[in-house]
Amino acid sequence: MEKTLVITPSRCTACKTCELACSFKHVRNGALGLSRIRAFMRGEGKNVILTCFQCDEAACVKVCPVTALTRSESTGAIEVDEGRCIGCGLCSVACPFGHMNHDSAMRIAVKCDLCKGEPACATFCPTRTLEYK
Amino acid sequence: MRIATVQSLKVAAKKARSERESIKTEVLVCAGTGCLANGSLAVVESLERSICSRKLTAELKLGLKTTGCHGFCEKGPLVVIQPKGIFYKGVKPKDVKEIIEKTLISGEVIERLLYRDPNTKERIEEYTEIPFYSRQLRIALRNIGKIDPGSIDDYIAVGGYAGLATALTEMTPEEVIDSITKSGLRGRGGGGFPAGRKWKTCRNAPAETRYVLCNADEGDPGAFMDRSICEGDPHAVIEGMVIGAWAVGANSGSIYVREEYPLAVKHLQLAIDQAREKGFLGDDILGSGFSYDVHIARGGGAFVCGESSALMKSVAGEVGEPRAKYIHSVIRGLHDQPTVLNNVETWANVPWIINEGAEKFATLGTGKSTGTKAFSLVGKVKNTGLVEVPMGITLREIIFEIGGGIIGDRPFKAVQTGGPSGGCLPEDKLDLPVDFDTLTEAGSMMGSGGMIVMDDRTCMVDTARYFLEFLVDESCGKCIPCREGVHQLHCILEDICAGEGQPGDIEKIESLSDVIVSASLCALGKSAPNPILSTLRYFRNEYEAHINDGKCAAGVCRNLFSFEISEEACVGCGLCIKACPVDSILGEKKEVHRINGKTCTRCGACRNICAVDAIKVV
Amino acid sequence: MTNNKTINLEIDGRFFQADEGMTILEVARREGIEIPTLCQHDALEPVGACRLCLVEITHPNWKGWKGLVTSCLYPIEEGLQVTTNNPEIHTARKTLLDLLLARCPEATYIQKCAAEYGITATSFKKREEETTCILCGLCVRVCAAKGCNAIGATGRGITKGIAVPFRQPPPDCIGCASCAHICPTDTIKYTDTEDLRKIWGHKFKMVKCVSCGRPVMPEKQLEFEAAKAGLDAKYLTTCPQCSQDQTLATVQSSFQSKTVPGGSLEVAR
Amino acid sequence: MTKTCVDPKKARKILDRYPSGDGTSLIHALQDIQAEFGYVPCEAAELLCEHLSVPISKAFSAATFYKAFSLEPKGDVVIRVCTGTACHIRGAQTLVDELCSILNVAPGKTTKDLKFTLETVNCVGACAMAPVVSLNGEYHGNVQPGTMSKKIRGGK
Repeated sequence: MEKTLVITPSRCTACKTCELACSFKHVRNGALGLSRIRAFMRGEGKNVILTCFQCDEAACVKVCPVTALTRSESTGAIEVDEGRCIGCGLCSVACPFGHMNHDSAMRIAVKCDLCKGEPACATFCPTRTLEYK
Repeated sequence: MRIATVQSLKVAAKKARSERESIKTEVLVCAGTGCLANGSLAVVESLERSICSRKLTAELKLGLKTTGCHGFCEKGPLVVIQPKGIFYKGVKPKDVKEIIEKTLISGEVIERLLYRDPNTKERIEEYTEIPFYSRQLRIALRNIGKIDPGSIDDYIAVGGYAGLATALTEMTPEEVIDSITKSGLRGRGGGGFPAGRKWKTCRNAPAETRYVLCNADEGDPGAFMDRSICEGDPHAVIEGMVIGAWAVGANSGSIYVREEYPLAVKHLQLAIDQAREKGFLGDDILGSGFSYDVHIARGGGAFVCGESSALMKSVAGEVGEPRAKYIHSVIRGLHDQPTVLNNVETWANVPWIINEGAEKFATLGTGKSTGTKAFSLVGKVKNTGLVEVPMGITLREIIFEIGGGIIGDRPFKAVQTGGPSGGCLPEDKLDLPVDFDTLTEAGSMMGSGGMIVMDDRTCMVDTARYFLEFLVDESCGKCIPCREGVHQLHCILEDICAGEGQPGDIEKIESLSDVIVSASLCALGKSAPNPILSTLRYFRNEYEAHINDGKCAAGVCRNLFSFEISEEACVGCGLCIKACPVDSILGEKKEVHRINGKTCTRCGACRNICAVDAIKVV
Repeated sequence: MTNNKTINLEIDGRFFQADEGMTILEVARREGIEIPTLCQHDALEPVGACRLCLVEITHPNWKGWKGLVTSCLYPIEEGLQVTTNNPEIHTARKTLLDLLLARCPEATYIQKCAAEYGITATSFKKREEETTCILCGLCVRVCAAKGCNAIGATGRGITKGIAVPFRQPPPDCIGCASCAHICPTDTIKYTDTEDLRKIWGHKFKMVKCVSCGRPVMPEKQLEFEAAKAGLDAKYLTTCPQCSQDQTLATVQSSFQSKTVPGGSLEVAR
Repeated sequence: MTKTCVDPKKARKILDRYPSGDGTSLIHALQDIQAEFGYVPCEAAELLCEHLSVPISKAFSAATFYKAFSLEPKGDVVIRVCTGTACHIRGAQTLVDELCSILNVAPGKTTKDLKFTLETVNCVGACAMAPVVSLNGEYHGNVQPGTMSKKIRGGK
């Protein structure tokens, strides 16, 4: 069984280390990348972490006109092939959870790829809210 | 009507031959595009009327035939009377009566209609003795001018479709390919790729479907060999294609014809219909079980469609943009299937090779260029027209013996071969043997066979500019070096011809040309700088005179010269005054004329007409 | 490619293995070797129009023959030796950018590319009708990939351009603006207002987000995309921001200490 | 774009020669349309594309890529000056210049009164009679400067 990113919101302090770790991990052209994970501060025990669910039957994959979104065999994550993406933004509209991001400078879609099996958000989460197991 | 077996083909051929033999005197009128333009149709009509009204057909056993191009287009309309081979040129409808009375009935020759050798001034009766014809050896053009292109029986009578019968019944496809390989036949369309090798690769490529195509797009300006073959002997092309299809295992194909050649389209379509009716196209050809059919694809008017991948796209109904041929079209061609594409002249050679044997073909010509090659000899040469000569003959022989030298015996300057992708060769290259490799080495190329002769009144910078203008217009525009680069080369040359050349322009041309040659996508771009590079190689001084001295000695680039009438030479005949379209020449009869330099447009009409060469470039 | 035959080749003196059917550019990119391109896009058919990706190839069996080929199109073969940069290639790329700059002196992207080769002003004659279109053809190809084929090339040679058929608003255009998004020189313009998207002479009515009312995409595109993906159009009528807000609200209201494991939620439909 | 009326019956007749849905016939059918109407009217192209299941953009690309097609109606008399190499070195450019100034149009254009269209063509294959000018398909060889203009003026 492949590993999954397990989120335990009760431990979250909304410190946003995950967002920072994600941005650092996806540095592009010397600039911080867009974070593919969001932490929302809603008060003790009510903080929310949002990131891609890696849906089994993913709408983003379905609508992509150029098959730029495919599921990785090793992690099970849906990855954006940045070379193939034409930046049409259709996946963003199609995702029912609002998890797709769009890098407007690069004109490509951006989403969580579980860091190819070593998610930085989990590695750096100080409270073990995010665990990859 | 269908000829279902080889045996019945033999019977049909015998019948057609005996019908031909029953004709005692045959009048052949050329109805090629050149002669038609000179009014040969009126001559035919007049002949028809006169002969029928006098019932001469039966009395004299007379035959009247309109044929394809005899080649000697400049002298048209041409009439040949067989079996004597009497050759009349420039025949007008009003001459018909005399031809019938004197030649056909009384057997006399009409002196004034005979060809007069411009050098010896002698009149020549039989066409085989005219130097223009006597030096030629006709294989691809073997039947043109001898048969009626609209009659398949005529073609069968001269041995037509016998080669196909031999191939289908006595040879395996491999044997046909071997024969073509042994003959050394190379593609006549420009590239000179060995046909046998091409066919073999195609046959060996794994596929369900294969295609055999004919390129009759003949885009090179100044070339019309293929047009003449399609018009004058269309069945030879079709027969060659069926043999090729049998060899490679193709069941369908197309002939891609230029839309500027309406007569060729008409004759090819007629020939295809006849061949289908007789069963030389379609299913179970000559009872062999083999099927092949061909249809005409009319070109849309794009030079780039002479390039194989562009042609195939065009045949498939798309815009003719070439693709990179890292996988050759012999393996992935039309509809991504293995495809053999040869041009008209190549196909026309094929039945001859099967009939006469590969060895006979291979002994003609030079080592790596066997057989013959048809050229259209045009430009500033006395005898313009279509010639076919064995490979290896020198340029000098073609231009000065067959062509009779330069018009007005002016000095020869250059000969341009290979069309827009070729180059211009100067006088000291005239003794080079004409074959694929020698011409390429000299900086030109064989191309499809246009041979344009230039005299001292042709400006080489302008010639290069002309070819670039052509290529700017004809580039498909897909890749940057060809689209933008050739345009920039053209801009530089326009400036030079307009008198605005700058020092350093030549070097700029050279470095840009290098990049265009190495970086362009297809052969059009890769060879686009050839006209400029070859003229720079042999006529660099003309470029320098244009840029540094502001002079065009040939009298072509209008900002760089003016006309003057030489006082010593002018006889005051007034011809130039009449010829001048802008009334810029003044003078009384028998007095020296004068050109008004302010209103003169330097069109050169006066210089062309002056009989005493009094108009000088200064 | 059905058979994944492995090919050995050499790029810039290093040895690599790759699957048969890959192009030189694909292998080089995979190995992190930089080759410039203008008309190439991974999702679209390579055409080899810009020629910037020229590389030199040779082979031990080719008797010393070498030549320039476009790496985006050239399929790798066993024993191939590739050089991705040398003085000749550099000169060719530089000249190509110089030529493009003469065509598009105002295109900032081309200015930037040319500057990398030390060109700040073109050495050629500037085009009379200036343009920023470099004719890379990405717009036409992306339109074809979307399945619309609304725009195409027009003319040929130096007058070639990108145009709408018969100079009228193209009937097959769905207003998705993919052509504009992919254009490297921002030549294709479109404007969005609350209600309308204007592109290629068309005015497309926008579908508004069911929740916030912001424009999402043109109505015509929605119809097209829903049919193509086999989805009910209603799944494409919420803007990404509202989708996120809704998810946030749902998650918040539903949990106390519940975990949301990745890959286990199904899209509700 | 000039608004024109295209007889749909005439167009339909051309379409019927080609199997529906066969995109490879595009260029042939466009040639027939060009021959029938003297140009490629947008309406006819639309009907054609529907018949062949080809996007209209493809038809437009082809109609502008190939020289055989014209998007505007041509004049009663189409004057084609051959500018092939043989004609060029025997003075075709002078003829083009002359015709341009007489008709007051650029090559490729039609006079305002729709009487003449002036075109240049890259070789009609009648090089032996260079320079060649054709009037509605009828060839005239060995044309000298000044003589053509009289012919045109006579017709005007």
